[in-house]
Amino acid sequence: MRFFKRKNTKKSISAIPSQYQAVDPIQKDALKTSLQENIQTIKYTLGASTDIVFREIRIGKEGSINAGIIYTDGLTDTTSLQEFILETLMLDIKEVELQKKITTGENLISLLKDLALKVGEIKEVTTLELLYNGLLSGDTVLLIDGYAQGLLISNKQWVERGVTEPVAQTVVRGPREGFSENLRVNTALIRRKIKDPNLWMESKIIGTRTKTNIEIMYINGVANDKIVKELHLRLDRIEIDGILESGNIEELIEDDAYSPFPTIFNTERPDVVAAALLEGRIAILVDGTPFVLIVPALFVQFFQASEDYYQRADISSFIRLLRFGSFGISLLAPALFIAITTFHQTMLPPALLISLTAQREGVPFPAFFEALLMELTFEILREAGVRMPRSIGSAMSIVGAFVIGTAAVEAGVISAAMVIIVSITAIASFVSPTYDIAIAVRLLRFGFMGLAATFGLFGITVGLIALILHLCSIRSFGIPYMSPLAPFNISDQKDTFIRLPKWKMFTRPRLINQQNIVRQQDSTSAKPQPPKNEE
Amino acid sequence: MMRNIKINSNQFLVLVIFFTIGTSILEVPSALADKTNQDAWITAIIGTGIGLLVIWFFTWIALWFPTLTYIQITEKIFGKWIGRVASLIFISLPLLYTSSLLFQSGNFLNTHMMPYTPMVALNILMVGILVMGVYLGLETIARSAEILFAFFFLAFFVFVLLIAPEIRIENVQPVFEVNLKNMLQSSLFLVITSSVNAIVILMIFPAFLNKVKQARRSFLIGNLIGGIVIIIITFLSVSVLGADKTANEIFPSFELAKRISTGDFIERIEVLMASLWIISLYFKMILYFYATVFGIAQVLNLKDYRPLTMPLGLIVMVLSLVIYPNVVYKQDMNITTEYSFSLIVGIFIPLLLALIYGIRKKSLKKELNSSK
Amino acid sequence: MLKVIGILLVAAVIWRVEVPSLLQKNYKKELVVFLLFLSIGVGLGIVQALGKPIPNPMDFLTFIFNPLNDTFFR
Amino acid sequence: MKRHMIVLLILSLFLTGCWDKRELNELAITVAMGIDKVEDEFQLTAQVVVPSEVSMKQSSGRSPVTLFQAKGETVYEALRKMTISSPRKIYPGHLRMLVIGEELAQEGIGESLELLSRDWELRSDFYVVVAKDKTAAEILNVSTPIESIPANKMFNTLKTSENSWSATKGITLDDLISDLISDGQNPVLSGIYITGNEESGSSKQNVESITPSAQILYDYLAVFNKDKLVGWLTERESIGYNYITNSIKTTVTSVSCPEKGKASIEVIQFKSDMKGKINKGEPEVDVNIQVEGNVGSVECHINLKEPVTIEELEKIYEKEVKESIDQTIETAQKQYKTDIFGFGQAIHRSNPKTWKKIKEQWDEKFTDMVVNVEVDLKLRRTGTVNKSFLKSLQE
Repeated sequence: MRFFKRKNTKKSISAIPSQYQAVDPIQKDALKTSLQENIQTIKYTLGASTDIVFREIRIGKEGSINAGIIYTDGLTDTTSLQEFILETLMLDIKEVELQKKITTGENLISLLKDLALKVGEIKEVTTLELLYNGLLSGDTVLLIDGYAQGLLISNKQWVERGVTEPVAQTVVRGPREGFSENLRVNTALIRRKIKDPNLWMESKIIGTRTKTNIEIMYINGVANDKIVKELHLRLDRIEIDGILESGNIEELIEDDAYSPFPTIFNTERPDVVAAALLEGRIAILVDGTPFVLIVPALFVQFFQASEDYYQRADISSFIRLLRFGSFGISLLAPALFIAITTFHQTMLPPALLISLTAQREGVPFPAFFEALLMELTFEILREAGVRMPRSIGSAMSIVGAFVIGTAAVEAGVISAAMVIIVSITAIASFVSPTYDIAIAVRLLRFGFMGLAATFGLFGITVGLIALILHLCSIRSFGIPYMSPLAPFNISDQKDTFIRLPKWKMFTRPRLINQQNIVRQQDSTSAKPQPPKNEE
Repeated sequence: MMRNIKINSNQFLVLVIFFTIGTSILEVPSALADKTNQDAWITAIIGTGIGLLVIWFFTWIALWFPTLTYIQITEKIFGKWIGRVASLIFISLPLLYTSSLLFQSGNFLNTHMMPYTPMVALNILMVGILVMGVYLGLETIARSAEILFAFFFLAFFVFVLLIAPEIRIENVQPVFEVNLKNMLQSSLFLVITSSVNAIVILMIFPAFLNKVKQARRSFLIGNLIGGIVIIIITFLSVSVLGADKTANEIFPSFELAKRISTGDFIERIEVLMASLWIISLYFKMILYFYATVFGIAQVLNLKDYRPLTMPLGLIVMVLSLVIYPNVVYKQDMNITTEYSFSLIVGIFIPLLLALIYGIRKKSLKKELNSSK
Repeated sequence: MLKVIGILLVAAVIWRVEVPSLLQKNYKKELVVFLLFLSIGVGLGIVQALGKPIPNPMDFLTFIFNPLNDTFFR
Repeated sequence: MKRHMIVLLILSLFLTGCWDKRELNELAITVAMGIDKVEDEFQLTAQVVVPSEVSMKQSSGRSPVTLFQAKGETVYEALRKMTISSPRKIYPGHLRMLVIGEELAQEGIGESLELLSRDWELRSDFYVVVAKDKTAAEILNVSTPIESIPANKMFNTLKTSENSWSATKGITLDDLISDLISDGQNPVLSGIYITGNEESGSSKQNVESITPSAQILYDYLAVFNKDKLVGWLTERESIGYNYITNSIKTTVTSVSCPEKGKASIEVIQFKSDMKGKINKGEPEVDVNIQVEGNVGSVECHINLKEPVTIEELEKIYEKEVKESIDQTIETAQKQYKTDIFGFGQAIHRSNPKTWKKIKEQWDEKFTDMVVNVEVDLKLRRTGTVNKSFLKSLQE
């Protein structure tokens, strides 16, 4: 409610940042000319952190120039440090008369950078803040006595997971690669799919403490400029100490914070991101997580699996309809069961009514409570299954199946029909291709059960109207969430409930993309045509 | 005052269809069959025709000032004070009819599905989503109408298909037994519920539409489609149930749904059909309620109508409980006082408006030009 | 009595939701109209909850339109 | 947004009254109801299912249904009074059969049906039948083989016999009421009666022997004048009735062969058209019946290979059916004086103006109106064989 909302916003504007400014350890002052002084400052600021290595060397023919090398152990590639930095400085340029050059007025730092160091990415820094940023993200710092400048030499390397098959979104047909935790690897995976110069990336650093790298990626000219601008605005508004996962970003920039429905899509599949970029959407990559965010995300998007586009169109359409159906089942099945068996018994066929009644003889709970109990049990089981170590998981599912399926019914505590309903609901909820939309339903289901238990089908109808009103009221980055269903758009129906063959998709989704709508220029040549039979 | 809200003509079409079908789908067959027996469906056709004329008249009025709502038009033409009085009379119509429909939805549920649930409880739930819808604004209402419209028509189509085998053509014979005068008289019920009351839509049309010319067509087509639905329902009621039973049932189309029995399997689905009527009822109700809330805000020149939504929801709720002490009273009111009220607000005042507009046309044009 | 408390509770919720934002935006007129309608609503609600009769607007209209009704619709 | 969700949630919490909630095991599922008139009061008998006995798993061998009875001045009162003896509330939503006692039927069934048409819970798709020579309670008291629930047995028997024999007619409450309220049409209902020893009919042993000692059977049609029972049609007349009112689906009719013996014709397609007209100021009705059939069996010596034989058979059939129809009409006109065929409606449909004039004296007009019956049979097939083996037997 607004009551809470307002208080929070006030706090986030005024109180939090000032608190951080007070304790902020990073001084923005510039580097000094004295090497010793610089090293002392750095040592002081970083505390006695044992993973920071300070190495003082002397370089030049005369060995008269004092230099300091600082790096973070574990984040820096020590081999390349030795080969390309230490060796260069201490051996290769031994014969160069550096002292002379200095006196002729040349800047030694630029000199080293331009002539000596055999490393790809080198930056000059003059402030301590930038120095810390580089140092703590794995760069090697080179300081030279007498210069209020330093070099950030990029030779990051740390242990990481390679590109593996995505776990959360599996396919039968389609690329097997998934994003990893490394931002650069992830951008590379996308770049490899779209070799368009218009594929632009803009980076940001968010999190006052974590300094997490974030890339905004879109195809210039295809993506809607307004949405790009809006996204920048929202990202710039974030003032928080840490971003650990893209989920953090998602919560901070989404449109409707209280809605159970996700308004930002996430995926760990590069092909999904590439497809989204081609449709004119915008991807947000966050360092340290394989989950990439895609905006704007619409309701129907959560029912589209990447595989839909790799399989034949007809079967994909069928499967997609199946998903929408399952969504309905997993949302409404227990509620409908409650409504029909406790309010509208007339709806049941006579034989079914009698058999259901016979099952219920001796069941001590009202149907609503019975359903609640079973649904909760199932939720507990599911959660337990996710958190348990894999080896215990199978044991648990046996216990669960036995307790719910057999024992409860045998004991007459639960009617067999209810077990069937709960199982159907559970299975239906596993069908949805994205996890986010499946969990949105989990909570709503209980609401519907409550409505059904008080008002029967009328309650469910009212609940559905309220749900649809809600869905129609939210937007994702200015795009109505329910589009292209509402506002209805006939040309976008080609990829909503059904998927038309690729050669029929001439245009990009209309609302997301307004300037560059055409995907395939020639509509006649798109359709595959066998060569004329010449006999 | 939230001027940037615009809905497109498709959404408007859907809203008009829902408004036209609204309660009519439940009540019209019975009202028409009461006097014109098996010719009720012809009466429905006549009613729809007259209704279209009425709608055309409304759009004609509305298009004098394509950026103003009906209340603003009234004030412009009648002048500030008389205009306000006329507007208040106008607003009392949707206010009263929101409560009336609320009573009807509660009454329908009480009669056919849940006789022991107090009507207050049912109405509270309904008012809950009414307030929610109006609060979220016209765009949201229009969009959800689009989605629910798909459900509605799919189910309606299935409904017609399933009930078609039960048609006994003897039930509608002899055709044209009733004379035209009786038909015209009976069709008044349909004309009033579906078309004359649609004057409240002038609170949306044309001010909130992005393409006014197209929207005018939508208005007429929507009314026509709604009318066709009612004609179909009336025809089905009479041909399946028979004229006498249709006239005698309070909600004949519910009785109709009870007759569905295809292959001994698809049967007993009347409760599902009832959900559809709840949906169409809801949209008619919300259009009335929106007109009420928005109208009051506009007469009083408020910057935002939203704060009024919940208090008015409360008022409408209470009114729905007192407005009709019983069903018989309601049915009597439907064809006497509500006729008069609707005709005064929906026909007489607009005609007056047209008269004065004709007289003051030139000065008004000047005024409008100078304000630009 | 329980019903009255319920109505007051609902009124309190409505108040809580609307008044602060109206005050914040400095909408004076809106606030006055809002309070007027809220009190009408609460008043009617309480009278209804206590089982006292509320004048029926339909009866009033019937009174006005009676001559019209009698000539045309009866 | 959130606000509304919360408001809705709070509301629904407030409202957890569950006024209309009924758990399945709080219902006494009533599958058949009987109404009798006993000493100026209505006696209501409800046949209620014992669910645990019907489902396979838990049955303990007791009777699958049980009867509850109550009397009251109105049917509704009796229905509610039944809770004196029934542990659960009578739930009539799945009613299959309504049995009306003959005595009550003679006095008039209108009053007792009024409740049933008004009650929200009843779906009016159950069959209404009249208990012949018995009270409704006695009929409902017989246990039945194959279908363990007697009401289902009655329902299904009526349905099958209506479809394949056509001497009965399943009339639902809807049909009955629309017949009752419309001018120029009076209702008929199927009759039901018990053969054998009805004393032992209610006990379990009744179904344990191969030949049940008491059995429920359908007798033909009960004729009503308005809502009062006035008499019964014979089997032949009942079929005749169904011929006229186009309510035959399939049936088998035996016809006499040109020489001695019988043949039977199986009706597979049937259409009967009723047209009213005014001839010299007097109402007349044409009934035009078109039948397609097969030769079902030949128990006489005719040569089915001759086309002439088929023609001959057709002629005989047409004549005999016409006779039986004429007889039905005569019975209705002369004996019972009630328009059960809806001839009045036919006149209404074709000549609404004249109908208005003669509506009031329709009962008299009906008794001496002219009905022209046309029967047209087309024999299509002769089954799987050509010539009957009886023929070779003879030779």
